[in-house]
Amino acid sequence: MTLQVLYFAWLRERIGLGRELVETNATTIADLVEELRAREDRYAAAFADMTTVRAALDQELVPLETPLGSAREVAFFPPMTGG
Amino acid sequence: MTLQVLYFAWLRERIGLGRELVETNATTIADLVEELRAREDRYAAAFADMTTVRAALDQELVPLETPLGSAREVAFFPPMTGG
Amino acid sequence: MTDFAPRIVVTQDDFDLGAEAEALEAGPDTGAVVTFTGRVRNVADGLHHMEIEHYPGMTERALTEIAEQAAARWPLSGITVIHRYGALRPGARIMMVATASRHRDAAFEAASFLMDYLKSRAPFWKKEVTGAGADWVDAKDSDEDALARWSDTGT
Amino acid sequence: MTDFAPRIVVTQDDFDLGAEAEALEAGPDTGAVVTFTGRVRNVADGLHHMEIEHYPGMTERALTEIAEQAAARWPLSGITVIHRYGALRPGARIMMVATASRHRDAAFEAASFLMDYLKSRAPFWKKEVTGAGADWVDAKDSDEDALARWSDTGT
Repeated sequence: MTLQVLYFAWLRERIGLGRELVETNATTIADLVEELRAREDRYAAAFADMTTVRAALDQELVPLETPLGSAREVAFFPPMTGG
Repeated sequence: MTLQVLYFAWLRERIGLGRELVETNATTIADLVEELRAREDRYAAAFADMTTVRAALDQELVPLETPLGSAREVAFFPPMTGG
Repeated sequence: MTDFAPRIVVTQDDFDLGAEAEALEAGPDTGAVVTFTGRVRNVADGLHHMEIEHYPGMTERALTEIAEQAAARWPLSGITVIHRYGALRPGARIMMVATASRHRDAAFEAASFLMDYLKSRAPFWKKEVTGAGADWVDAKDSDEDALARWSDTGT
Repeated sequence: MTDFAPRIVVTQDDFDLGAEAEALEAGPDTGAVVTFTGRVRNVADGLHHMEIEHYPGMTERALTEIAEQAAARWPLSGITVIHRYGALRPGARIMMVATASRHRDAAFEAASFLMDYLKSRAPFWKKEVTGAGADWVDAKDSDEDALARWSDTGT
């Protein structure tokens, strides 16, 4: 399937782009991370420490083990620091 | 001694004045209340239920048993309802 | 204990919340400003106005003392307390408190503390005037009880 | 659950706290309005500006969901949440929340709840830009911990 994948804050900076279309057969967000990591060093660097990475599926904050299901948008970002 | 005595809210309304000079030999605020009560019905009415009366000595909230000492100003009022 | 003087105002006039908050925001280390505004609600049987009486002299002393307690207890960079008296129509602002701090929790807690103490320890009395007459507002036990939550952490 | 829509604004522009609070005061049964304003503090090594990034679309959803949780939990008559993004200089306002209620405790608690959830659950990220470079602000464990206090009283 084709997913819109978004990156924010230092994940965006390390990967070097804010969004991209990804063709994947991953079943969970964590699987997708593995696929991205295997692609290029910049992804491996961005996803080096997953304790500092959060994910949203179709704009809803979810755990990394969440199945992708029929989602169209996955986002990766560090813990939020608003307010 | 001569005390400035002030009344607020419904105490002021029942007694019919906001302040007066009182000549007294009372040693505590409670003694002063007894003297005032004995004076006239309007004082007796104002001081009928002391659970709803608070007092300040020289503008400091204090218990009714407090000695008058060298205070110059005593105030009587219901529990506060500001804010 | 503190490097600022609390701003205490007892007045018949309305106030400008935005300007008051902005004044507290000034200073390099203020990250958080909390304000509370109290307003005359309409009562069931049609309030004409609220009459607020106070004890000139003691009012300013009591408010200053409460502000100083808050300043001793939380790391604040500013405190403002404004309370009106006289006749106030439904919808009118009655009072405000505002606190400034580096920390949001300090600003929130101090503002809540100021309100709790102001309610039961500052010499103001409210009277509701309706078409049916005038009644002094009774103090609520819950307002007195609210003070208890501040006593266990010591001052 | 509620008879009002929360006002949620995500913007590059500054806001007018006084006007926002006044809008919330309207309505016959609002007795209490609490506001919180967050502002860019200067940091030790001289902050040039703070850069705030957000996730358009998700931001508005997350803020609306947080506001709806607050409205379901406390008897409120209004909620406003405004958060800015982009480059903000020291002293600039970053965001505000405001709550209106009959009851002061509800207004205080709901505003505090909104802040705690906004800090850790709304997709904003802050970067501090100084003469020495640029650093993303780390999330604080204490911000995540702050959510725990709201979980025992249920929604």
